[in-house]
Amino acid sequence: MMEYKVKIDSFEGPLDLLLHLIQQLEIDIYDIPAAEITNQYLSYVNTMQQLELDVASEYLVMAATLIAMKSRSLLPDHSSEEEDYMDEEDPRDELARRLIEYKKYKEAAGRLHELEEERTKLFSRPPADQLFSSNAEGPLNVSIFDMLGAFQKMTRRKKLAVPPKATVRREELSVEKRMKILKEKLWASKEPIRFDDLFDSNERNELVVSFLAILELMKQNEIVVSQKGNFADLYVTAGGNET
Amino acid sequence: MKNESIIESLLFAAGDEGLTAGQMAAVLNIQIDELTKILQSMADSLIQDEVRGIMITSFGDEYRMMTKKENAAYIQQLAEKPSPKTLSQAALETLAIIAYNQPVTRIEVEDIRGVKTDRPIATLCARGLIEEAGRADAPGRPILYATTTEFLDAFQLKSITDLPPLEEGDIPMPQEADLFFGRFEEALDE
Amino acid sequence: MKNESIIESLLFAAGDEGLTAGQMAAVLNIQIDELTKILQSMADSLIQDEVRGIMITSFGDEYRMMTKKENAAYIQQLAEKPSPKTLSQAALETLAIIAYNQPVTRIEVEDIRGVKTDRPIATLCARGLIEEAGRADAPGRPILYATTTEFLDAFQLKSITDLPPLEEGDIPMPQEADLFFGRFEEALDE
Repeated sequence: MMEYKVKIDSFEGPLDLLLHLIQQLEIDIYDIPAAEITNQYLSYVNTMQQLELDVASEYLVMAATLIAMKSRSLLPDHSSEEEDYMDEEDPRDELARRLIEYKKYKEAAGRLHELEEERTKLFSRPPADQLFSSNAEGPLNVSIFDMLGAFQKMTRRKKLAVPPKATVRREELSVEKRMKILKEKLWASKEPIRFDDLFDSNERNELVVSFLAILELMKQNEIVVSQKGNFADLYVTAGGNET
Repeated sequence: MKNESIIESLLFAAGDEGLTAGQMAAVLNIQIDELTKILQSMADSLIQDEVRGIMITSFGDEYRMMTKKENAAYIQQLAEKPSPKTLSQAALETLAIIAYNQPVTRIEVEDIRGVKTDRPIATLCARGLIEEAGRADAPGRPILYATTTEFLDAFQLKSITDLPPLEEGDIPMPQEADLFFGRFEEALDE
Repeated sequence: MKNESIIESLLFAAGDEGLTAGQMAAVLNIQIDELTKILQSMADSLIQDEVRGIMITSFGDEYRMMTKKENAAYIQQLAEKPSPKTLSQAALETLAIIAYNQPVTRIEVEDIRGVKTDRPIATLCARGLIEEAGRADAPGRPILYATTTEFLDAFQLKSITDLPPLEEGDIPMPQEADLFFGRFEEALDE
């Protein structure tokens, strides 16, 4: 059942579904067997409804067109009047024309997708700030689309992981190691140490590790954190259960 | 060749904003012809030189410095965020119809796709790939859509004429014209 | 020497932020010693080669690609010849980030763009497209920026809610704080 759902959901509309059926049934698009294709099409649409998918009205319009085509094909054959070249157009021709037209763009979409994928492999860099002129004047002639285009251009750039600034130590510390370092630092100090000063790196990972280490030390009563009042600085002292 | 050094500096500084031949020629105070010749030879030698990791691409009348495709995987390794999502099939079909028929109304797109197309059009607008390009001379004066330069950039096209040709598909076509001429010739043979 | 090509790609794509030897060595899967040797020889040959307009500088163990100093005047000329009627890519990017994230600080904009943004912000202010909108509740109390009614006029929007919705994941957001507090909460849950 699930497989059905996924499959049916993946059609881009009635024309896409019809193309799929034509391919599956190996039918000549210029000589569509009206009865067979209609039955197959209706069974798909039925399944969609049974699965309570939101069947777009276009599918139902196409169903009606197919049924009309099918009933026409079941009517007595007029082809005895072979000379009558002015016979009205076979509705199957119109359908074939639409299917071929749609198929053209469906395939073009596939080629665009390949180009899009290739493009994701190229990167540039942000324009240098010094290139930016600050003396632009006069009326502005830009649209929202220019802005969105620039924005997309930016999202295609790659932001590479920024190296840690200033401090050069890159070695990753575990929370345990960090706890040990903090403990040593606090025990060595006679004065309480300002909470902020316990973080000696601006790197996110290190900040988090240090913070977790402080929390853990508090939980183990190895340190005491105090504050004079709301929003005042936090101070940390070694304490609690020193052994 | 001092000019090549300056051009490299300019393209580097411009980054993904890119520069037109005219802008660079003005700074170097040389003819555009001469500039494009230098650019072409720089672009060629960058492609051929295995030691180099950047190349010069052009689209529209804009030139831009980019990393070489074969190094993409290495850059991805350091990237903080995954690549932006690629377009859905619905958006791609809509974009294809607009690109090959522009300017075109939403109704015309829906005629070809056989299904409502409001959402793909909204997505494409939000991505800056298509934009409104006036109004059709038809009842209700519907909005016309056309592709943008961002579209060219996103699909690595120099210009809209660079679009891969539309194929008639692999369905064997009984060629009306051939049939006609076939019969015509038969008639002549008699 | 394929490594040189990869290094050039990496340093180019990293922009003004630069990369450490360690980061590059990890990507290339070579020893740092070997990497610094390659970098040194690349840097030397860039300086000596008159045709090249870029160079590699190092600061601590951080390496960056920059334009050569002697070409600075040409880049300056480019900046002094603005196209009068449109905004540059840098300004448009900055404007888009502010429009979709307002109010927002300069640091947050720079975090998303990956490059310094003083000048674009100054120009957008001078053009009346953005304005100061209070101060952020953060260390240093940085200025917050928001778009103006002139911005709405210039882009023909009725209100800021008229901006085309971006797809999920398309809006790069400054996320440092979230990450930090995310892990903080995890820790508390334990």
